[in-house]
Amino acid sequence: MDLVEVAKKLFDEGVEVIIGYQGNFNVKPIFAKANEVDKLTFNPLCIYNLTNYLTMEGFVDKVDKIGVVVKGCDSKTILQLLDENAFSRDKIVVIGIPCNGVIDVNKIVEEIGEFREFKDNEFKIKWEGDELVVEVNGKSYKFPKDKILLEKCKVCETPNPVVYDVLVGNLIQQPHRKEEFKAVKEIESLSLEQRWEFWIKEFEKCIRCYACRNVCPLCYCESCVLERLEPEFVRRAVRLDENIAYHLIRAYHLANRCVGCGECERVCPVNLPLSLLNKKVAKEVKDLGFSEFLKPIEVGR
Amino acid sequence: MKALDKANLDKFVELLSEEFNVYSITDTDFSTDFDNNKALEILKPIKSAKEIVFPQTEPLFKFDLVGKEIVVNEKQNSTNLMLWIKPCDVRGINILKKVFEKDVKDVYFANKLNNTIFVGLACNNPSRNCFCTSVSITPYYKEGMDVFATSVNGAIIFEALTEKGKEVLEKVNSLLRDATKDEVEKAKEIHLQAENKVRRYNFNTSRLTWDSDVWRISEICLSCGICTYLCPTCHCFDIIDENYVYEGERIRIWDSCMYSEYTLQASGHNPRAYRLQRLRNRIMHKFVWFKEMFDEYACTGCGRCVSYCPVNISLIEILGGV
Amino acid sequence: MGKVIVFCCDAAYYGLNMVSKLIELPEDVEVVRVPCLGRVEFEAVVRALLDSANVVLAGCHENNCKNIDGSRLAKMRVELLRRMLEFVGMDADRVKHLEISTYEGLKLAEFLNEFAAR
Amino acid sequence: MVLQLNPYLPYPAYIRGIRDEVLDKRPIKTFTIELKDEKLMKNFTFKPGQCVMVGIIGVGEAIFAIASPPNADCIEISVMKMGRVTTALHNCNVGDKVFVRGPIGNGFPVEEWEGKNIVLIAGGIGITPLRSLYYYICDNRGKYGELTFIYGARSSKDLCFKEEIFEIERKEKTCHITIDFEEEGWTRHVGFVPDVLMKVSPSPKNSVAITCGPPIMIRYVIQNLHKLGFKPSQIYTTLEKRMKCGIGKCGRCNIGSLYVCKDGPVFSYETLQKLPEVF
Repeated sequence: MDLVEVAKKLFDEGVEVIIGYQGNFNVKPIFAKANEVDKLTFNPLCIYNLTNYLTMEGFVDKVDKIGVVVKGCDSKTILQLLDENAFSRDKIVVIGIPCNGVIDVNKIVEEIGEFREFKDNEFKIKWEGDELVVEVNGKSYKFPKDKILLEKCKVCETPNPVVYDVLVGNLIQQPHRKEEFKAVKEIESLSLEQRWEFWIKEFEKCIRCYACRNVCPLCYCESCVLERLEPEFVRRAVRLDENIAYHLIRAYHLANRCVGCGECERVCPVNLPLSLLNKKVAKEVKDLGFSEFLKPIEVGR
Repeated sequence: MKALDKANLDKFVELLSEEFNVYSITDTDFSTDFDNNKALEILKPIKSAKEIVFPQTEPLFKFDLVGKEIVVNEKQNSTNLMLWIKPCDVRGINILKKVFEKDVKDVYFANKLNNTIFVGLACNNPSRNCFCTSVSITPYYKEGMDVFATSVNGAIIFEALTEKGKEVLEKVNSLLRDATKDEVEKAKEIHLQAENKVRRYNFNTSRLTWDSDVWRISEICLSCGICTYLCPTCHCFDIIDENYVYEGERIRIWDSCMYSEYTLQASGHNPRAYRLQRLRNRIMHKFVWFKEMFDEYACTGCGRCVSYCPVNISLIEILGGV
Repeated sequence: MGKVIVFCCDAAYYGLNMVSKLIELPEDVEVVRVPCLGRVEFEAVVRALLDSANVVLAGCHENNCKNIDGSRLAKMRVELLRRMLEFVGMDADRVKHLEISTYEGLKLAEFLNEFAAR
Repeated sequence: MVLQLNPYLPYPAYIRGIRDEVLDKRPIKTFTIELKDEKLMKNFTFKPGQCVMVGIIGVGEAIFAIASPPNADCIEISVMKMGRVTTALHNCNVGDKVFVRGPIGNGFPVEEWEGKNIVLIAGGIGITPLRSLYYYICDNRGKYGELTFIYGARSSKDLCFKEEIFEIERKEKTCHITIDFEEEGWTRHVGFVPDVLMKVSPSPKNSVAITCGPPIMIRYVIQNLHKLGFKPSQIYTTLEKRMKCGIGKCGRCNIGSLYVCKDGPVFSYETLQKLPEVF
């Protein structure tokens, strides 16, 4: 069954809203009601982790049953959120989609060059084996997978959802990959001074828009420590040391909770390598022998 | 009209640096540390130019925490020169000027503005998300600039617009030559070409009503501060006291109307607690209420909010210009 | 010589108090008493580090914490924080975790003297 | 009063006196503040209804309505312990330094009201701007018509400016004080302010009604004033929002295209009707 059929069935079964994707080129999340079921799509540009919306503004409490479309990586968030009792399992219907990897839309623009006049529904994009096929304005382009794929997808351990109620499409057979923390090890091999230099250059750019915090499906505290004025752990001034404090605290709060969806790095307008920090914490957490799904208490949250 | 051969660009910047703090475009922002030749090619930095006149963190005054006294240090900052600033960013500063000079003059802003010289560059190659022509400016909008430049093949053509601008050109006079007629013609052509490249939308601000369906888009808004912090016209700020051991500072810092904490009152009441209210406030302020106050849109069409929105919320779509 | 902030759990604080007549703490050592080391918010530690202070967390031995887990958690957190600091190129030795029982006040005081002089 | 060149720079001042108004979970104190510079103090003129920013070094600033009449030689503010700044203020002693910025806002259009009957309706700490207004009217009694005063609080303990209120009650025939629930020894009105307003039912003829208090009270008072025949242009109220700069720049206190700090806090209901999402 394809996504729309599955969604129709779910609406018949009493699901009120389905959080999914819409659009072909301008892909956006959508809170689809039953009459908008046709808008739901899934293509390699569906990059967002939609589970983020489940913890926003008490949304889950306002509806009886909601569906949410998840890729393999996003489904891990659901497990973590359930583990933290963020919402009850029977409120949500997880629509799992096995995923061959996703692409940043800017990468396509970069590869094809600026294309301006086209209609969104005439834009087509899909995986064909190890190639990405893009059709726009009657022309078709092909790109090899390893060239265009997002970094996080290259080391993806879970192309198939780890939790789902309904599955759309077929499970993907893929040789078992293992996260090897390549990028982290690269930084680790630098000397202390070199690392410092690398990081201050990055942290200096930060504009503290808090997009990395807001996009993170696991950052859902009702009042964030960063908004607290007494005690004020992170000052508001945007300076190097405050930025370091902010990013250390953010990464620390996600210790052993971060599922590596990479949204923080994607949304950052000044391109900070945030998942590097998250990965480092993940690596050390493994090394230190924290329990597999960390109860927030272990990191002091 | 004067012209500068691009071969002399390094010397040109060197000469200007003798007298001014020269800022120019880098990939992320306006900085004194820039790549001369690349700066001409970059369309616009990620951050807008408002940072120069309205910095993200700006100390208002210092205080001594022991004696509880205010210490005002009035240091005169040297003149900044903004090289190759784009029309949309200058337009942003013009709009900020209106806000900060209305009724009560904001001295911090005014000082910075007085100490800044704008050497603008016509925009040759607008991008996918640009829509400046739809909010009544063009890629060769000149208002607010001191010197207006156009990059033509191997040369840059200058036009001094103010006294300040004339002084700047005087300073580098040894490098300049008179522009040829061809070059002047070519510059005009480039301007028109660029204008045609920008996608034009028919915005319909009458659809921005209080309980319009448009605001449903806020469902997917993350209420992060990207759009407001990158916007050249957003000017909300917070005033906060920062304490160190014996002294402190009262600083003014950018704030974003997209944060729920922004309007949260001490009593716990929050007039704009929901993302819908906040998104509506932002858009309506820019396109309805600002128009009421100053008779123009608080938008320069730079397209940053469209390009960098994490969930692809498009201002163009909200305004009905699909 | 930088400032040193010491988070002491009740037991370690008591130990430090007992030897206060014997050994004097340097001036720039600030002792913060907490009920249990597990209660120390690590944000406070980060804040102290970035305000250029060094931080010592002194608490019970791991199997001797009255709150069962406090000491173990603190130890893990400090270790994780140290590794993160190292990763961003900061000096990890600016944060120390010490296991101090009520009777080891002298050890702590001596250590602090040494640490502050560093 | 001329604003100084830098609108963000406050005047040094000190606390001359502190009076406990309400002792409760949310205590209210009245602070008498005097500017350090005598000349400035003399020139510090304001209209009833205007506000001041009072700041404490290292903590921050908050906006308060001025409670003292314009001709007083000091600035009085009533402060409820709520957030960071107000808590810090409550911890202050007589003689402590504070910093004052102002006056801020538009104030009541007292000149427009000349020759009219005045109805003052206040609830809780909302009495502060109306106290200023009351004393102004007392000083210029000849210019105004009849005065009706309605004031309510949760309990007799929560009444602000207790002695002054009872003094006013003795002086004015039409002063009504109410508390929300019955109490032993209480002989005056019992009930919510909007209900008392209906009981008192002031005539809308040639009058203006000014109301200030918690948002929910204001809403019902306005409703009831309508029932009594008051036109929107005869009703005035003051609004409250989070404010930082006080001069209409920082953006957070906007209601539509108006800024509460600059265009308010006093609005006629006629203006408010056209605005969205007032409370």
